Amino acid sequence: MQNAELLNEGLALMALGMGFVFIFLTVLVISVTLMSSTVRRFHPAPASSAPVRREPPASSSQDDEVQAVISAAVHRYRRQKGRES
Amino acid sequence: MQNAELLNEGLALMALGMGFVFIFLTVLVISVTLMSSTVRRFHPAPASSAPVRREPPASSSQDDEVQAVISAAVHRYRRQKGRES
Amino acid sequence: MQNAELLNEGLALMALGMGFVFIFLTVLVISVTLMSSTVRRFHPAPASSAPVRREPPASSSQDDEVQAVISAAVHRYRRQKGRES
Amino acid sequence: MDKVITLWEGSGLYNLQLGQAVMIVVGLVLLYLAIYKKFEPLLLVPIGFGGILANIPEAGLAISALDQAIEVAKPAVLQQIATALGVALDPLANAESWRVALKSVADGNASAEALRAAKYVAVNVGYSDGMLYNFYKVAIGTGVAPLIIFMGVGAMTDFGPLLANPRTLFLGAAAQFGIFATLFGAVALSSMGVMDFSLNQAAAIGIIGGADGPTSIYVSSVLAPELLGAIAVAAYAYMALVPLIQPPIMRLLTSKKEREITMTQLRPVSKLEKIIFPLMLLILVALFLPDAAPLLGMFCFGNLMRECGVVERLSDTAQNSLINIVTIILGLSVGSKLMAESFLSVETLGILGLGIVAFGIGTAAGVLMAKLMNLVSKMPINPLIGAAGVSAVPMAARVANKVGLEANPHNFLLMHAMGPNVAGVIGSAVAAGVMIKYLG
Amino acid sequence: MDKVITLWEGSGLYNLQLGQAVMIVVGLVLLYLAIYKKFEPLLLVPIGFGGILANIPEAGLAISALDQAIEVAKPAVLQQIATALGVALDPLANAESWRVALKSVADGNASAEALRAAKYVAVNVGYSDGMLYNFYKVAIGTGVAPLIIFMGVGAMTDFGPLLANPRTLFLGAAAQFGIFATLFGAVALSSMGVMDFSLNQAAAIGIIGGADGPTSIYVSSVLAPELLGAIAVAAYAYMALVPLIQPPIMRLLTSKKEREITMTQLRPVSKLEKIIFPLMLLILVALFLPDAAPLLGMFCFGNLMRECGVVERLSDTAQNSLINIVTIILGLSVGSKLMAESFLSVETLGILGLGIVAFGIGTAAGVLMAKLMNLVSKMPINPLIGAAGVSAVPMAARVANKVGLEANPHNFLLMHAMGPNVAGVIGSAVAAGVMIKYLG
Amino acid sequence: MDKVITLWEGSGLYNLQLGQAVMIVVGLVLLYLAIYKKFEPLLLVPIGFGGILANIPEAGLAISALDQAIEVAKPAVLQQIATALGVALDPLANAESWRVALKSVADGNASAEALRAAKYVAVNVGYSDGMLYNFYKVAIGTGVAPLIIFMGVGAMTDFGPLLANPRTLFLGAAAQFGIFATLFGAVALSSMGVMDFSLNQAAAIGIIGGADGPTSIYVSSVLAPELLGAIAVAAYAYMALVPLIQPPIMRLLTSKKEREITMTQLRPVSKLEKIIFPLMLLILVALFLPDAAPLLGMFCFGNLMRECGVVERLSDTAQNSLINIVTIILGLSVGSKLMAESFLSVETLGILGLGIVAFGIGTAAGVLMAKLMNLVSKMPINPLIGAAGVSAVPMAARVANKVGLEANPHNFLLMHAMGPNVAGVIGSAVAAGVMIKYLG
Ligand code: NA
Ligand code: NA
Ligand code: NA
Repeated sequence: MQNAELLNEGLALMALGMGFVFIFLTVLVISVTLMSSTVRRFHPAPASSAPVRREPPASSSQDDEVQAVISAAVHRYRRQKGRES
Repeated sequence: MQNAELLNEGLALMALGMGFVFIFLTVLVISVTLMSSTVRRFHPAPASSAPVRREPPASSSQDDEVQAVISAAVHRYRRQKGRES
Repeated sequence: MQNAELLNEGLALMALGMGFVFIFLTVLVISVTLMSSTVRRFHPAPASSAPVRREPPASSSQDDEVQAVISAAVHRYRRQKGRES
Repeated sequence: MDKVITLWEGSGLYNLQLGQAVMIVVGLVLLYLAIYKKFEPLLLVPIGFGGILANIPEAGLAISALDQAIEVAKPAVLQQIATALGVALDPLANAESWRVALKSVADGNASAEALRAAKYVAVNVGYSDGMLYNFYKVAIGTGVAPLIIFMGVGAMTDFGPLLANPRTLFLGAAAQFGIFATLFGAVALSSMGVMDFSLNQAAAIGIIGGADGPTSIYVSSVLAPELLGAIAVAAYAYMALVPLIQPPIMRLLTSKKEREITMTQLRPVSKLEKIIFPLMLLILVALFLPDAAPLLGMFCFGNLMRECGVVERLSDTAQNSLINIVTIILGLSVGSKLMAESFLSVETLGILGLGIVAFGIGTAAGVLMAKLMNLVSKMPINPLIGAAGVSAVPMAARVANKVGLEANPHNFLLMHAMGPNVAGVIGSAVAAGVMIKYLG
Repeated sequence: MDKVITLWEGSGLYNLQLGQAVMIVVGLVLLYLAIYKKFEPLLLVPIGFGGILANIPEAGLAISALDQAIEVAKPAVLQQIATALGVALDPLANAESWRVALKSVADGNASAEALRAAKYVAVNVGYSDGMLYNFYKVAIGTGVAPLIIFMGVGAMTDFGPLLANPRTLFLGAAAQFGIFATLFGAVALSSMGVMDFSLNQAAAIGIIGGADGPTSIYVSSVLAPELLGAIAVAAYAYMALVPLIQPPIMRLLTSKKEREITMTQLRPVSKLEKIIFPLMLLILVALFLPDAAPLLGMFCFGNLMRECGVVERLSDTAQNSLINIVTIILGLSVGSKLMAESFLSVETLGILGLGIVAFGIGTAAGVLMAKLMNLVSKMPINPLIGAAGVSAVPMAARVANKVGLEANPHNFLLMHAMGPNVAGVIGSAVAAGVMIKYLG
Repeated sequence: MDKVITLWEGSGLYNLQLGQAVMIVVGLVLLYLAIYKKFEPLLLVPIGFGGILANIPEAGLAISALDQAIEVAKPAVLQQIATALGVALDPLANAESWRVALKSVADGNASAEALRAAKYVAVNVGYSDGMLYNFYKVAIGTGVAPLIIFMGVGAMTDFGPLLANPRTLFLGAAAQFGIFATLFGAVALSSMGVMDFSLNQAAAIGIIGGADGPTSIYVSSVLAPELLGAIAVAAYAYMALVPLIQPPIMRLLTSKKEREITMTQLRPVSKLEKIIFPLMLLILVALFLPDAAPLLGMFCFGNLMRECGVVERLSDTAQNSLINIVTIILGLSVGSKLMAESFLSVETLGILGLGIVAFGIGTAAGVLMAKLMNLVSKMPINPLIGAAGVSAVPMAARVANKVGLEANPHNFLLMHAMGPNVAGVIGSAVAAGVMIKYLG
């Protein structure tokens, strides 16, 4: 490939690629916004269900770490048991 | 394949298959019965050894071993948590 | 292969193999000794850092569920230990 | 500007065919059923997702490098492929008709040598086998994935209830009538010209009535890979529907009195019996039906690892990380067979229809067998547990228990139903062996 | 005595080439960085170790049976190979020049048939494909390993922060400018004659700026496998250096006032939104950029398994044993590309230089985009979180948080930065798809 | 009725050959030893079970599609295969003699091209590679399974005791005399005409004396795959018999006084030494014996993952799910080599006999070496720990400890014996490398 041509190709790919990334993510932003508003209209969010996964009961104190561990173990133990029955 | 022939083949396979399944499972019933009675004659079943698997000693722990286990669990739990954050 | 030749080959391989194993492990002994003394000179061993892995803090607690979990963990822990020793 | 056009002409929207759109919706429906209706989610989530992936236009995830090249390569490449395949392309026709011609040769009667050369052309110009195609080839094409899952199922199965009451094996045998009746049904539909199933295909469809996912997948990968997608979907979907399909049939065929029958408590089974059982089953298979050896061999192997008590490490792995890994790959592989062109046909409807008939007949046969056994034997059997003979472990056993509790709130049938339930697994695998023996 | 000589002449010390010695030191340096500097140890420990293995003289762990035979076989075998390849060896030249001639044909324009025959010769006289060569072929050659790792990453990713504030996707888009600017930089260096990169190679180098290990490996395995080793090492090393590379740029481009901006707390996101998101993303990919389907498809699949809540078994496996197994194999496979002859070149220096530029430009673009958004929008965005758009999950988000805390000790940006952070993963995969579309 | 006859003629009972029946019993005996005598159950359960599977008549689980077709296909198919192989079948002979003729050509001197064509015929008429055959090809044929197991063993090995007392490496070296003496023994038996072992086979048999499962399997897969089944069974069985084989030899060669020797407590070893050790070993291997690089490389890699402390995820996986998965597959693959025709021969008896001799000589050499070292060194060594040099980790170390306690109930040798124990692993791998260097 000629130097100039290579440079042109690179420039074109840069413009196109960057453009496409922006267009795609813009479409994604719009879709997500629409989706979220639809979902929230029909399924009003239950108080707080955000990132509360795997944060077992517990609270802040010296033995809360242990509490957390035990509840995780209970969970794991039950899952294991459930799996076999 | 001709229609009639296909039908015949299907019928034959049905008869043969169903027959074989019954014969095989009958043989299995007989074998199991013989095996069980032989085993029970020579190794009289120890009171209750049925589905009591994975119900470990438990009970009177409260000692070093449990201590060690809990600490290992705490450690494992922390590592796991660290991995996901 | 002629019998005598086979025998000779076997003998040669025995001598060579055994010799090489000894030479290699001797080199390894020397390297390890040098390495250890270098390490111990520059990083004097911190009191006891040998096989104390996986012994983190601990604490106490009770009730049935926890008991069950702990015993399951003991069981799992022992199995694991058995596997490694 | 050229580049923008290329981008647009290579986009999914530009190339989307109706069939693909429909199949993407089908995939979403499967995911809905799996996630919100809890239809065997462990399999249907990967299958549904794989189905969507397989139908992404232009991505070619579920096809080989050669098929990919034939579908989308430039005319110059098509000509190279034609040379490799020894096909003469009509110089006056357009590229689309060339693609059709090449595809029919590649799928049809090309020699191994020609196919290899054509594939070499495709790979050289930059095409590669799709990810799902590779998964399918390795996981299902060799048969290894269903077998390893069957090993894991064996490692999860407790034969205690069956050993305590071996007569329940007859119930597991009877329920296989669903398989063979459906086979005959499929053949009959073909002779009447309603559908067009070969004997092999009919057998693969019948096995849906075995209510056993890995067995269905294994058999159809051997006898009718072209129907595998529809068969696997039907098998798992109907297994999830067992609580809806079975109860009406069970109630219809039994009187309230029969449903109230209480069964004597099961005797404890010794560890030694549990260890001997898988070996005995293996020996019987070896002696009488070697064609069932892969399926039942792996099943017995898993069970032996579970019961022998000295390889808990391996048994745990077989029941957990190994079966999970294989399930993910297997599900995606099955999904790769949900491509529009092969799935969207009247045959799929036939399979779905025949599948539900198979479940119904199997249930009925199990119940009736139990009633028959009550006639000839003194030890009473609650006919409801006959329905558990279709396998669908442990769903069918739970259904028997539930329907039993409706009739008599103090009658717990669950453990009794586990006997025919696992017997059904053995029965289906034996039926699979017979079919592979004749048609494989 | 002959045997002792053979042993000596077959030893590593006798055959050690300078390049191999250098590469072994490079491998040790990578291990040092991984173990003592905590540079992405999960990948760099296997990569570094694999790099040492690949450079063990005479062991041939990273090359095929045929290459191995060409490198070390006796002249008689070389002649057989020459016959198989259809090469005429100069009878007057020595064995070394024969090896060079055969190697150039084998790597170059030999036909598939000839290569197969030559390989057959090599295998027949006892050579076999090296272990790392096999790992590479299976794990990276088919593309499966980076895809499965991406599935695991998807299963570990929480899109909650992104869904709560979807505008942060723009930050993830902007940061991809690092990729394309670097691509252009590589092309410019080549036109100036400083380096010699093709367009494909430039694209593969650019993707380092995506700060995403599996994406980098996947793209370079497709576009420029010969650079894979250097690219993977650069990608992981710079991801580890994010806490050093980013802060100066972030401080340079923002005023203290901007860095002090507090952001409103994120709303809770419902489970349903989290389930729909990966499916929606998949559909958009299917419609607009099928070439990103393997990467983003597996990513979405992992995330769906995580969020749907009905396949915890599979999600756990994807996040743990499966991803760990694949990481070990992938790392060793990447290490196999650290062979002296391909790694020790001025191009590698170019890649390392361009890679750090890519990170810098991506960081700057993210920050500037955030400032731009503050001009046109009312809801304030702390520009520091723009830097998280390069991905390098979760390191870049932590860096944004840390630099933010320096300016305002009560301003916790971590959750806000997670949005652009995961958006950057999507952005890089989209950029990868565009490049594969044009150059693949 | 025809169908019933087919079923009967295809049954195992009809086709059972005496050898297969014997091998099924052998498999059951191995399972008995594994389950009730706890003979290395992790390997012997899968090996024993695989051995049974491999000998199921007509199932062909352990053979290729082509062998399967040659064994059971109809005459018409045999003729097609003959054409593909370029064999002229005697039209007057019966099918059985055709099978013999075809088999000898297929196993012997057919060209790659002809074999491929013949395989294509077999696959086209519906035969497929057996499950165990596939497992063998992938797991052992490529060498990957023993190497991954060795990696896991490395990740489970603590080199602390060895580093605290490096002189124990000499004990591990001395114990390898068992390997080479046995090699010479096998060669001697062949020259005397008692057995018929080639030099390669003798070497593979000798390695049993290394008391190291994966090393034995790896070496025999390279040097003598036809003996792999017997060698693996002997290696694992004798490792389990170490508590019976070693004590008499240890008592015979030591005085009570020697057995009572107490050793000074081991110094603590720093983390840094433990990290450097696997790398140093790797470098030495690279410099002096590249042929041991696959085995010791993977071993060192596993150990480095264990000790470096930054990749616990990977180390855990290598020690658990990965090694378990590979163990299942490896065990079944080894079992596939227990087919009657190759296992039931006088050579197997020779291997079993030579194997136990190897263990005995290795034990003796280790003990004598320790006594020799006591002559030249001041720091006393209890000669019992020399016996641990055969590896068989950790069984041999426990045996040394137990015999030591008998002589002096306050003398705990376990940790001291772990040094020579792991040194024996290294020693065997070095011996394996030397053999592969000369004979591979
Ligand atoms: Na069934
Ligand atoms: Na990125
Ligand atoms: Na050893």
